[in-house]
Amino acid sequence: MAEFVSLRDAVARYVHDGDTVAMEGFTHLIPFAAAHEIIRQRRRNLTLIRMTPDLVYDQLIGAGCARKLVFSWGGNPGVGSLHRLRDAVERGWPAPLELEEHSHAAMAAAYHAGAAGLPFATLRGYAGSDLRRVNPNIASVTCPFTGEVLAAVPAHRPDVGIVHAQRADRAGNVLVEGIVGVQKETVLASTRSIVTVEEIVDDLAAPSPNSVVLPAWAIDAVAVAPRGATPSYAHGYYERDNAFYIAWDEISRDREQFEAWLGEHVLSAGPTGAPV
Amino acid sequence: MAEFVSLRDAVARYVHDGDTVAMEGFTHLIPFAAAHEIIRQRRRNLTLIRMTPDLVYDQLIGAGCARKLVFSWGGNPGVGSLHRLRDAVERGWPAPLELEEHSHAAMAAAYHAGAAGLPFATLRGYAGSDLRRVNPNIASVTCPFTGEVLAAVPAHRPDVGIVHAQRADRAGNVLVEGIVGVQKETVLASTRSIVTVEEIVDDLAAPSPNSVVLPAWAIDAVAVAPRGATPSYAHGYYERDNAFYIAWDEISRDREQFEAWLGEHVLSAGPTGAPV
Amino acid sequence: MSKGSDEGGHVDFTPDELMTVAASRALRNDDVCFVGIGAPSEACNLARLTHAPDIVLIYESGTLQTRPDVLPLSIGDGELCETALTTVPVVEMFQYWLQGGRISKGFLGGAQIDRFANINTTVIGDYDAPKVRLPGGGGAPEIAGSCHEVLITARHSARTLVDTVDFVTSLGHGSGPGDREAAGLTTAGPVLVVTDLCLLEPDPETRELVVTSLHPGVDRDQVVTATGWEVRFADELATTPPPTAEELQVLRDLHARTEQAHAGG
Amino acid sequence: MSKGSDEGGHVDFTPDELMTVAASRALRNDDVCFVGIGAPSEACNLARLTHAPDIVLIYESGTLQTRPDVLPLSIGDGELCETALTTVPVVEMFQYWLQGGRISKGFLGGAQIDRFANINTTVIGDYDAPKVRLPGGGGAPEIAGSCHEVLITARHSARTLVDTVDFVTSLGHGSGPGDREAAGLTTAGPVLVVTDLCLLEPDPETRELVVTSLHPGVDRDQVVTATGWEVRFADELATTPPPTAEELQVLRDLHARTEQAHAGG
Repeated sequence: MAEFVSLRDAVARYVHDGDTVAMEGFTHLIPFAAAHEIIRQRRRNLTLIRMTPDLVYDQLIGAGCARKLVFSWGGNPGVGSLHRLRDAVERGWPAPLELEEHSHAAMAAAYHAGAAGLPFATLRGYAGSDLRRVNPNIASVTCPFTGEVLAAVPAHRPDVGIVHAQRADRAGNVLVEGIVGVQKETVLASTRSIVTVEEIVDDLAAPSPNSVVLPAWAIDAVAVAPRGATPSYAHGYYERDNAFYIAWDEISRDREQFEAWLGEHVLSAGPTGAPV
Repeated sequence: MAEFVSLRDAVARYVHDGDTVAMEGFTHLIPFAAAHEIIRQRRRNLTLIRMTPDLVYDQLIGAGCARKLVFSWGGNPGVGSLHRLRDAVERGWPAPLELEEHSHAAMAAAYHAGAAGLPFATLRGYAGSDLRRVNPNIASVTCPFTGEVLAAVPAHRPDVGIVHAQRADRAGNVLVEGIVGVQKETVLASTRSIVTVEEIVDDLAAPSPNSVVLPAWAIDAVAVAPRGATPSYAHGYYERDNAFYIAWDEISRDREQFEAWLGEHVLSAGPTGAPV
Repeated sequence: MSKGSDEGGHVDFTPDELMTVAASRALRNDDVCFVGIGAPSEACNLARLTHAPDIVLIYESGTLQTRPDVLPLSIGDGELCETALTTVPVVEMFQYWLQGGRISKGFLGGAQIDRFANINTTVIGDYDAPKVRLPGGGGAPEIAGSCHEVLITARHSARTLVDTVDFVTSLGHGSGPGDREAAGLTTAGPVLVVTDLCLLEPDPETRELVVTSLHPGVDRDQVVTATGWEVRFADELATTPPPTAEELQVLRDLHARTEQAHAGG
Repeated sequence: MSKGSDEGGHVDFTPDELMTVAASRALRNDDVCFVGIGAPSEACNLARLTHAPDIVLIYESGTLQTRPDVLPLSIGDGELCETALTTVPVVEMFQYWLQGGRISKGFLGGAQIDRFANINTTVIGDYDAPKVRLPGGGGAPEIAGSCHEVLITARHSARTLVDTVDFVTSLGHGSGPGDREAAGLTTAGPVLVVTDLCLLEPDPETRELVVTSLHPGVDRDQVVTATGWEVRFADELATTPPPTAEELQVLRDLHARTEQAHAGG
């Protein structure tokens, strides 16, 4: 059952060194505020799961929080490379980074299976791809009716799932709108879950009977984090800061420049979101 | 790509003797008008798939359209038995009816697999149930990672999927709202699809960016059928005729009484829905 | 015990009313409950309207956390959607919410329930030549497997509470200890059967259903006669507390509202 | 051919502009297209704004049938959702729409594309000790497998159009006929590669990419030099029609709107 806590307390309570953590949000609603809090609390040896690591994991990796990355597309969207990710993979800085590499279809299916309480996901995927060769977590399963051989991947079952959403009501029910990505699956597949929200409201004002709502009883912690997805965006609240995504290419290219940015904008910044 | 046709033409064109037909709508939006048109056009030897056969298949079975039923719960909801279904199974009237019996979870998973282009679905299901013993289409599959043994069922891939929805826009895109059941899966799992709608509008007026919309290019035929779900209901349009569901128990109990009802209310009734 | 009559100064009630009230008391305020139609739906909504205002009720039509003002006739009445927190596709309901292990209690009925709380809703007689073709499993086989605990409610008769079900639609405790685990399940299965005569619970050792509480005014013979096996009684046999005036009032109001709502055409 | 200069009375254009225009022409009005970010997105939106107004564009973020006014920087810009028919969960996008076989054309780029149109977006060099770690597969491995046909676009250089990719992220034609079928696929795979120098198509017999059209002002030597294998030319070698004034105007307006939109902070 969702408890309202500060973002600082949520991370302190639910994210531990060595955990497997999934922070999702497909381009939209990326939980940057929560990631920055994890960096400030200096979590270490995390296994990070995310379809598109994006700037959010580039920062966590550069800050030395990660031991392993499970992912499917690790670029700066529309801009180029993730330099901190590449520095970790190519030169082991600040620490070596183990990779478990999938396709989007497989990652999505793995979240689906995790949310559905299944140990594995089946997909028509990886046909002829060398990803099968380098990732032992891509296996096969045979249809018991047709004999067809399909790809199989293990379900994602993170220790902690973290997502950002538009708003929560006072009972802790959460509305997600727009590009909803794999957020629902992430919360349901995870043992523990933190949802950061733009605001808490009296009435969720869900526009449709079929709106994407995460019930309070499926969430552990709700923390208020206004603009908590910046430089990503929150549909109906604020836009994507595309200029920052472009600027990140330069900031992240150089280790010292990255560390200066991290010091100024994350480490010495106060936690976002106040206790409720 | 959706074509606007009359319900009569849609059934004439897309539903053939011997087809496997799925008509879905979970209590809500049951495509009664389309079923009545199938009865009027005297289709025979259909394999009917539906989670809850409900009155709609009781009528099709009693009218002699069906050879086989694939289902998971065959009652009159909140009232009792489906007498035409029972008469067919227990006494072979008007024709013997072969049963393939599943659970809801398996039926839903089978539609999901069909829509997803997979040959089978995996579920944690049927544990200790005798359904496994009587249905050869319940098999097992072993997780390649954990060794766990799970249940497997073949994907549903109907020849024709038929659903009812609130409205279509002039391009043929369809909005479904409320209890959305397995309607999307039915359309996507089927080789051909017919959607009946309450009305055609200039603007779908989808309330949310995440509304349940079936794009025109995923549908073959859209037919207007006002009150086409009666005695089921259409969220936002009209309510469920619970009194008729209760009355059906009496109407359907007796063969002659059923045939009189069918003659008066289906066979001699004109087709619902005009050409556009 | 006819409704409305007076009997020794107590509030009067029918056996069905007591059954519903007793079933409602088995639900907790923090339960997330997968609700079957009919008697389970009555009990769950009574609980919500009395001691468990925050109970989360889920119907397999996809309506999450619904608060119907009247009892639904079907599992997918409009009322359920209109009063729900949200309504999800049926695939999601079964995959994420039920199979995903998010439901604490499943509430089932059955045409036959046997001494190990296995449930038959499929056929009376032989499957291929049935005496009575029943509606079938619906959501029950996986509700019985995936919910943390299962509650069962049924009117007590030797035709319903049988020694062995003709067909195991939904697994209870199989034929005794270890059978659920052997079927791959880690959930508790049936923990309580509520009838109009008594409460039965599985013996912790043998898993056989044992009478643990007799309803007021019911004696052991009545239960023995109405049960299809040599039913045992717990050493510490309780008497079910009668419905309170509030419980009865809320239940009767609920029925009155429901009858009015369903009478329309 | 610098933008804006005049050359023999024709409308002038850059090689990149011609590449985008040529790619856009490969799309039909009735296509349902799974769009990658960057050059594919440019070509698809140009097609939509010119000869294919009804083309259905799908981005893997879940935006179905979207009509962005400016080019998205990312695959999930707000613009895509706001102009979409509807936006579905990413699981649904990959399972029902892509894997379900509902997409007629997939449009991909790549860091390396080999003579059989296999695509590498994973690593340059060895996987375990990469020279360059590329972003990875993303949606591409299954776009390459599940879309009815695949289009590829890339700037032409011997570093990009290579004899053999260092890593097959997404299968093209493997090492020749029968390889897709052996991998369990029934789709056509890559049918066209559009570069800034020419068009290449798989030979119907060998599946090797063959130059079928040279862009205006490009000669065979340029292509040979910029290709990492001994590239063959079709017997009937065409010349790509230059962009029309309308195509160029629409493309440049699109770019201007996009630059303005992304400059903000």
